[in-house]
Amino acid sequence: MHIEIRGEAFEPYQELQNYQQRIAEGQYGATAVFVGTMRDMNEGDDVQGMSLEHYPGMTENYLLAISRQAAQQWSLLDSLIIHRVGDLLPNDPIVLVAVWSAHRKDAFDASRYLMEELKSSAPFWKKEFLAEGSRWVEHNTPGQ
Amino acid sequence: MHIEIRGEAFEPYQELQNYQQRIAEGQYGATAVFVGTMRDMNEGDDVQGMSLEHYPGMTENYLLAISRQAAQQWSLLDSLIIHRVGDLLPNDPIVLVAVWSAHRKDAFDASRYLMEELKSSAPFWKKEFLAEGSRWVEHNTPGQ
Amino acid sequence: MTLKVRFFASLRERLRLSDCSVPYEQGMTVEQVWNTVTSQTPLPGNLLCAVNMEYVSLLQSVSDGDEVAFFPPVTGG
Amino acid sequence: MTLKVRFFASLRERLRLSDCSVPYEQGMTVEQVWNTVTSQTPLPGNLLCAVNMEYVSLLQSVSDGDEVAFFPPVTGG
Repeated sequence: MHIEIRGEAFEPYQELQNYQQRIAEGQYGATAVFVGTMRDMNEGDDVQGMSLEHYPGMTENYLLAISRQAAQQWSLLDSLIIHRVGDLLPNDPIVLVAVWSAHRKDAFDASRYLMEELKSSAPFWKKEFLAEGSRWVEHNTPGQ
Repeated sequence: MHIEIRGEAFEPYQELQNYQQRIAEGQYGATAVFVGTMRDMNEGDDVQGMSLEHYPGMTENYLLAISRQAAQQWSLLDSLIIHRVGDLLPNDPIVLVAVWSAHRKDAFDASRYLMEELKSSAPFWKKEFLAEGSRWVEHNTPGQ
Repeated sequence: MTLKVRFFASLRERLRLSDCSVPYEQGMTVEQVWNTVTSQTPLPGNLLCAVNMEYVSLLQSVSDGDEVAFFPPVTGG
Repeated sequence: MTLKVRFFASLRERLRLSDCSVPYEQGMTVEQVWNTVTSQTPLPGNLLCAVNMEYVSLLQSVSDGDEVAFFPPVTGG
């Protein structure tokens, strides 16, 4: 189980290849992954960039708490969350959530749970930069 | 939209990096991925290897049909399915399913739909090799 | 006037038959194809059938030149 | 006898205040901390609050030395 706040751009599939090496071979039959990526459009406006703020300390605590909750609720072998902060450009990965389990039901359920908990309550805030200036994103798109 | 039956081992995260280059940058906000991997144990027995048979022609038709169905049912930018056939060893990737969309609900729903349709009806058959001999797998673990 | 018939996986091994051709008869169903090819072997309970690579029921009628396939429950993914 | 108070994101910009200290008083609630720091600024409808990095309600009482944080709805992921 690992969570990380990342200040620089990251390549999610490279992170997965690296992280997966620590998980016992032959144990996991199912890996469910979600990657959130910055779009160049939101609410009908062109977005040129984004700044992601977080609450250092509380954010890490919260991501660890939901990872532990998922590990209690489902039969998981491992989980990984990486979340960007700082200045992003369109197409930059924002978040990576991955879960490894023996069977797919646990992996699917747990990865979605982690994303919904993260989106609804992890202390991150997005500020978008448009041609006309900047604005704080007020709410997320519903996930379920 | 791409589906592929692969006769040799593949690295799913490398495939994703390569495939994703063809999708328009800045369009996708959500990528949901499932990787099925061969375990070294099934139904309480050590499994040393596996042979995956398919129905050439029908398997490809079926995977394309469910990809098209998913694209009708959800708002997707692209999807990718790669499935191994032939001789596998424990820890070898069996299947990769990935879906790209603007928002996470579509990606989560469509990736799970594709896996459930694939597991329930795509014409693949697993034969396991144990220390004592071989056996055909009779049914899959439920996914929902 | 023939049908191509194919068997897969455990069924192929059990019948020791991968594929064969049988004469087509007007109004023939998938079940009749099974009976002809297997010399009336009892139908396995969980048998799956396809005609021209599309799932069908045992009662489906076939046409001359069709490819008829029989196989056990699938276990991919 | 002080509390550390922090503000984030749009709230930090609107109040032009990132963090500050306020004197702790016995039995103080999170809402009273807000009123003290912001000079009775009306509570935003969708305000979130945390004490020592755990979500709490406005009615939660605080202890000396606590870190109290106020922020708008979160939008990560």
